Amino acid sequence: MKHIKLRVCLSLFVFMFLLFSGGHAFAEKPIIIGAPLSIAYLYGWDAERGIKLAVDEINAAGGVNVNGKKRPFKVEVIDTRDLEPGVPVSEALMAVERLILSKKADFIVGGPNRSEAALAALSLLSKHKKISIVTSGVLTPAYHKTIAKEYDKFKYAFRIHGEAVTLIGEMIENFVDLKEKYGLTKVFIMAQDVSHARGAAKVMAKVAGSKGFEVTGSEIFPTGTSDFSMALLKVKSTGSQIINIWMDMPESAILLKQWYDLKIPALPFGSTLAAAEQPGFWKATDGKGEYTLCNVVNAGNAPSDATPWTMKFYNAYAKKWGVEPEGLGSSSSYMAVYVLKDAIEKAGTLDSDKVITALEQTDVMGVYGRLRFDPKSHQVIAAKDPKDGAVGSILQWQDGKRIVVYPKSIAKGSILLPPWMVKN
Amino acid sequence: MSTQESRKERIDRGIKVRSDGLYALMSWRELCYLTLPRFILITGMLSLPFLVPDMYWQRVISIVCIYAILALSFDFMAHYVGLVSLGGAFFIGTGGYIAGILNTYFSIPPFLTVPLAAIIGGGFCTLLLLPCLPLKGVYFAIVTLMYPLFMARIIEAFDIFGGTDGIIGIDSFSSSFAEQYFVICILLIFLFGLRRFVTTDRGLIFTAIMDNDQAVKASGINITKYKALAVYIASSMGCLAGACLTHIYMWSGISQFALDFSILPIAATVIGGSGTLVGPILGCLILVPASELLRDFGTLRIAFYASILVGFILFKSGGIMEFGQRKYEQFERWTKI
Amino acid sequence: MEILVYGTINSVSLALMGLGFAMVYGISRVPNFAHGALYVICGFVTWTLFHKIGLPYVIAIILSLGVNGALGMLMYRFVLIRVRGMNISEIIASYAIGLAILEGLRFGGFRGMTYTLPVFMEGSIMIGPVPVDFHRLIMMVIGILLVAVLWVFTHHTRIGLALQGMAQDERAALMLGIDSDLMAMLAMGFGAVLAGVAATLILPLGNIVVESGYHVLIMSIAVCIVGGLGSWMGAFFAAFIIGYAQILTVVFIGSHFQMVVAILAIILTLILKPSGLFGQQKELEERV
Amino acid sequence: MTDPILKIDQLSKRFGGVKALENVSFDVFPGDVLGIIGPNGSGKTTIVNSITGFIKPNSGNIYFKNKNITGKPPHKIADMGVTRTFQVMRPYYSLPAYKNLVIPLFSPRAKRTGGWRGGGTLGNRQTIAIDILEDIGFERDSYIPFKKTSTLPTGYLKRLELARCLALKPEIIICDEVFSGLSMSEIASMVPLIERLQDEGITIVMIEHRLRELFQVANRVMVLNFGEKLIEGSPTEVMADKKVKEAYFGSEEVEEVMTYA
Repeated sequence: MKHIKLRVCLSLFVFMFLLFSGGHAFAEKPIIIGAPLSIAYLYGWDAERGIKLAVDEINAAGGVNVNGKKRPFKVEVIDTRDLEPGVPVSEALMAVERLILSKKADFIVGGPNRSEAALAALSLLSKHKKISIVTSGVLTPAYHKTIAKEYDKFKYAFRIHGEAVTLIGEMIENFVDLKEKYGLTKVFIMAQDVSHARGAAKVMAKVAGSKGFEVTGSEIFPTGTSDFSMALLKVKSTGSQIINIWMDMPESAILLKQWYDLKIPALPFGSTLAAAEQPGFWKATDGKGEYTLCNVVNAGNAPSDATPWTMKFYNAYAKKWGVEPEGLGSSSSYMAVYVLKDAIEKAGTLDSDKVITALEQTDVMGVYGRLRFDPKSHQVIAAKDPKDGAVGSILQWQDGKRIVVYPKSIAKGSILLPPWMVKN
Repeated sequence: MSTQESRKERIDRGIKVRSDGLYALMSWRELCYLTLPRFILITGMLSLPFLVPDMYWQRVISIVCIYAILALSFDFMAHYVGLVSLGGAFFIGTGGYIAGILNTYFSIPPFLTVPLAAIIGGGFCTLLLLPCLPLKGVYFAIVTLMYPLFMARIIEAFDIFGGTDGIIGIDSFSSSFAEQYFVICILLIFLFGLRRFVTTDRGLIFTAIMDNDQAVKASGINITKYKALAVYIASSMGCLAGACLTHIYMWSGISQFALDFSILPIAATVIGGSGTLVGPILGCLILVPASELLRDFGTLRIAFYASILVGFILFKSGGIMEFGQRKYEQFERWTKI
Repeated sequence: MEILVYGTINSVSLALMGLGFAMVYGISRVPNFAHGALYVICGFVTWTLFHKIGLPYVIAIILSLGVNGALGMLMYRFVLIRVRGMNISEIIASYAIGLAILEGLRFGGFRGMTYTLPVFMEGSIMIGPVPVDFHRLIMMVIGILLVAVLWVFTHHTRIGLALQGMAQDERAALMLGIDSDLMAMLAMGFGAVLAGVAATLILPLGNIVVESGYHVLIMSIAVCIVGGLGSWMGAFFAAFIIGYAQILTVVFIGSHFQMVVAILAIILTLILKPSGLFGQQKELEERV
Repeated sequence: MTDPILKIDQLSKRFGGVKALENVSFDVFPGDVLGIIGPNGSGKTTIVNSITGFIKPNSGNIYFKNKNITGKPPHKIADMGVTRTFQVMRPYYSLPAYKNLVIPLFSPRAKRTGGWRGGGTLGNRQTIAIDILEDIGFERDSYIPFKKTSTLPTGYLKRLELARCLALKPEIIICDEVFSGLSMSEIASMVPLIERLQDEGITIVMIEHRLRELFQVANRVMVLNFGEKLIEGSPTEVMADKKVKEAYFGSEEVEEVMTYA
C-alpha cells in the first residue's frame, strides 16, 4: 500500500506540472480566445472554422493594437461534447473552466453550443468575470432575457446571432407572401422536445393564428425519435400546406426522406433544421431534400450579396477549408472575432468592464449586415435590411444548390413548390 | 541463477499474521504498520488542494471526490449487499434537482441544502426502488440502468423544473477551498464510516443476505427492510454527491441523469479493486484526472478510456488495491526446490 | 387503418433491433451491451464499401455483414470469453467495447449528417387510404421472413438444436460434447450479423449517425426484457407490443411521450414479472 | 388431548403439472416429535417449505396455535417461533462460526425472548452466540467457534443449523434430514441432543430417511407417498402396515431392516 500510493500520486503530479510549464514566449503576449465548442457536431466545427479564419486574417494583418502595442490573437479550442445526448452539461462547464483557469483565456468566443450549457455557463462567466460572445447553436430567447433581467450579474455574455423570436418574425413574413403567391394557409408545426424549439413552436402557433393562418396541428418529438410516419399522415389528412420544422437532431433527415417518398403535398419550411443547412445535405438525402427551406439565422452562411463583405468571407472560407460555409455558426463566429477586435481597440485594454462598454457601442458593417448590440440584453439587433441591422436569411434547396429566397433585399431566387403540389 | 530449479515463494509478513488476528499489538512498529496506509490516505487527500497548482485542477479535485462518493456507494451496494446498480446517474440527478429546487425556490444556503437533499433524495430514491428490491442479478442492474433515463424523459415531457433548460442561478459554495474541503471531508467520513459499519454486527447482516438470503429469511429477519436500508444509505450518498455537483456548477438539469455518471464510478471500482471500499477512491483519483488530461484529444478520449477499462477487466480484474494489499502484506523470495 | 400499417412497420423495426441481443443472451447468457455499436459500425462499413470503394450495393451489404459477424466473434474470442459468468464484468466489458467502437468511429471522422445509404426501392404505393413507401414494406417483409427462417433454423438444424441445447442448460450441453465456447462465439457472431441486417434495413430510411448506437441499445434491451430475457420469440412479440404502444401514444396522447412509453414498459415488466412474457427463469431464481 | 400447536388441513401444491402435495392434513401436539418419512420426491420438503412460507400452497391452510399462517412471508412465520433447518445446509460460509449465530440474534423475536437461554432481555450477542454453540456441542475454549464456517466438518455444520433455530427460542423446529450425510458416531451424538431439546419443551418435526434413529426419538410417525398421506400413528403401527412396506421397498418380504431396538 505504502509504495503503490506514493508512486501513483507522484507520477500524477509530475505529469501535471510538465503539462503546464510549457511556456510560449514570442514577440507580444498573445490575446487568448477560448472556444468551448462541440467539435464533433456541425454547430461546433463550423464555428471553429469561422473563428480560425478570422484569427488568421487578423494576425496576418498585424494583429490587434491595444493602445499602441500590436498583439496577435491565439485560439484555444476545447471539445465540450455538449450536443451529444447522454453527456452531462457539467462536461461543457468543465471545458469552459479549463479554458478560463488553466489555458488563461482572456475572452470566450463561440460559447457552449447547447442552450442548456450556454445558460448554465452564464453564472460561471460572471464568477470569473470573463466576456463571452455566443455565436453558434444557442437559439433560446431565455438567454438574452436572463441577461436583461439580471444585467449586472450576467453582463459579461453577448450573443451575435439571431434567436428564436426573430426567426418567427422572418417566418411569418414568408408565410404571408406564400399565402399571396400560392394561397397556402394551413400550417402544421413539428418541433423537437428542446425548450427553445418547444417555446418557439407555441409562439409560432399563436402568431400564425393571429395572422389568419390555420394551425392544423403541432407535434413535439423527443430527441432521438426515428419514426415520423404518423405525423406525416396527419399532415396529409388535415390537408396542411406548410410544415414548419424546429429540429436540429440528425433524425430530421428521416422525416425529409419519408416526406419525399410519400409525396406529401406540403412545403417543409425549417426554422431550425441543422440537417438542411449543410452543403452535404443534398448527398445525405440523395436529392430527396429538394424544395426544403431552412433558415440559416444569418446571411453569411449561404451565397448572397447582403454586404460587400459577404462574398469576400464566403470565398475566403471556401478557399481555406475547401467547403462552402455550412451551419449557422460560421459567419457569426467570424464576425464575433472582428467585433471583439474592434471593441478591444476602442477600449484600449483587455479589462472586461471597459471592453463591455465598447462592445455595447459596436457599430460594424459586417458579413450579414450592420452589427449593433442592444445595450440592455446584449442581443444583436436584427433587421430586414442589411443597412440597419443583422440580417437573417432563408434559403431553399433548388436542384442541388442553396438559393437564398429571403429577405427580398438579398434574395437570389423565389420559393418554388414541389411538382406534386403545384397541380392542385 | 543457478541451474537448480527455484521458484518464487510468497509468505505473509510476520506482522500481518499477528496483527490480523485478535491479539494485542506489541510494538510501535506494528502499530504504525497498521495505521500507515490510512494515514497516508488521509494526509494525502487533505493536502491535495495545496499541492495542486492552479484553480482549474482544484475544481477537478472536487469532481474526483464527487465521483469517488458515487463509486463508494456503488462498491458498498455491489460488494457488501449484492445489489449491482447501474443507476448512479439516478442518485446524482435526484440529489442535484432537489438541491437546485431547495436553493432557488426556498433560497436555503448551500451548506444546508446538501444534507437536506441527501436525506430527502435518499428517501425518494429508496421509495422508487422499493418494488425492484426482490429482483436479483441482471434484472436489478437493468432496472436501475433505466431509472435515470426514465426520470430525464419525464422531466423533458412534462416540462417541469425548467424543462430541458434546467434550473440556473443556483448560488455556489462560499469559496473554492470551502467547497473542496467540504467534499473531501465528507468523502473520508463516508469511507471510514462505511468500513466501520460493515464490520459491525448489524453490518454483517448485509453480507449474510448476500451470502445466503434464504438462511436470513429463515432466521426471522425481514431482508427487504435491510435491503431498503442499504439502498437508502447508498442513494443518500449519491444524492449528496449530486447536490455538491449542482452547487459547484450552479446549475441542475436533465443532463445530470446522463449515462456518464453511471459508468465512470463502476469503471473506477473495477480499476481500483471492488470490495475494498478504498479501491474505488483510488480508481477515481486515477480516472478523472486522466480523462481531464486527455480532454485535448477530443473524442479519442472516450475510446482511450474505454480501452483502459477493458484492459483492466481482462488482465487485472482484482484491481490495483488487491495487488497493492498483497504487495504490502506479503513479500516474495526465491527458494530452491 | 394507418395505425395498423405503421404500427406493424414500427414493431418490425424494433424486433429487428432486438433480435440480435435476444439471440446472444438466449444462448450464451452474455448481455451484449455492444449491440448498438455493432449496428452502427455495419452501417458505416456498408457506406465506405459502397461510396468510397464503389462496390455494387448488394455486395457491399453482404461483405459488411461478414465483417460484422467476424467482429462479433473476435470480440467474444479475445474479450468476453475471459469474463463469462461474472455478471457485472460482462456488462461493463461489452459496454466498454461498444463505447470504444462508437467513439473511435466518431474520432475517425464519421461525423455529421452526410452519411446515408440508398433506399432499396424508390417511391411509395397506397395500401387502402394509407401511403407507404416501398422500403418500409420491404423491411417488414424481410423482418417477418427472417423470424420464420430463425424459427426453422433453431428447431430443425443441427447447429440450431445445439444452440438451443446450450441455451437451456450449459453444463448438460457441455457433457454432450457441445463446445460451449465455440457455440457462444458462433452465437455472438450470429447476433452481430443480425444487428448488421437490422442496420442495412433501417438505416437507409434516415442517415447513419453514431448516436443511433445508444438508441438501438436501449430499444433492444426494452424489447428483450418485456419479451423475457433469453427467448427471442418473446422478443419478437414484445416488439409488437411496444411498437403499437408507441404508435398509439403518438396518435392519442401526444408524440412527446413516445420515449417515455418504451422505458416505462421495461420498468413495469421487470417489477411485475421479471421473467417477461416467455421467460423460462425458475421462479425462485429471479424473485427472492 | 390439548389442541394441536400446528394444524395442517387439505394442503395441496402443484408445480406446473407435477402434483407435489395432494390435500395432506395432520396435527402436531405440543412436546411431540413427529417423524415424516417417505420415498424421495414424496413432497416432504414441499411440506416444510409451505409451512415456513417459502412456497405458497395452491389450496388448504396451516394453523399455528389456531392462527392461520398460510401464505405469510417466511420471516413472519419464523418470528412466531416456527423455525426450520435446511436439507442443503445454508451457513454463512464467509463468516466465522459464532458470527453465524449473531445474525439470528438480530431478529425481532430474539430481542423479545432474549435468545436461547435469555430471560427476556438480550445481553451481548457474541457471548450468547458462544453459549448456544457450547450448548449444542462446540467446545468452548477450543478455537472451533472462531474458525471460518467453510472449514468446519459436516457434523458441526448440521449443529450450526440447529443452533440457528435455537437462537430464536423456538416453539417448533422442523428438521429437514438432520442425520443425512453424517457418520455413525456423529449421529450417535446427535440423538441425545434431539432428546434434550424435546425435554426443553420444543416440539420437533423430523423429516428423515434413517428410520432406526428416527424411531428412537419420534413418538408419532407419518408416511407420505407421491404427495398423499398413507398413514399416521405410533412407530409400531406404521411399521406393521402393509402399504408402508410396499411404498418403501416395493414388496413386503424385507424384514430385517424393520427390526428396531
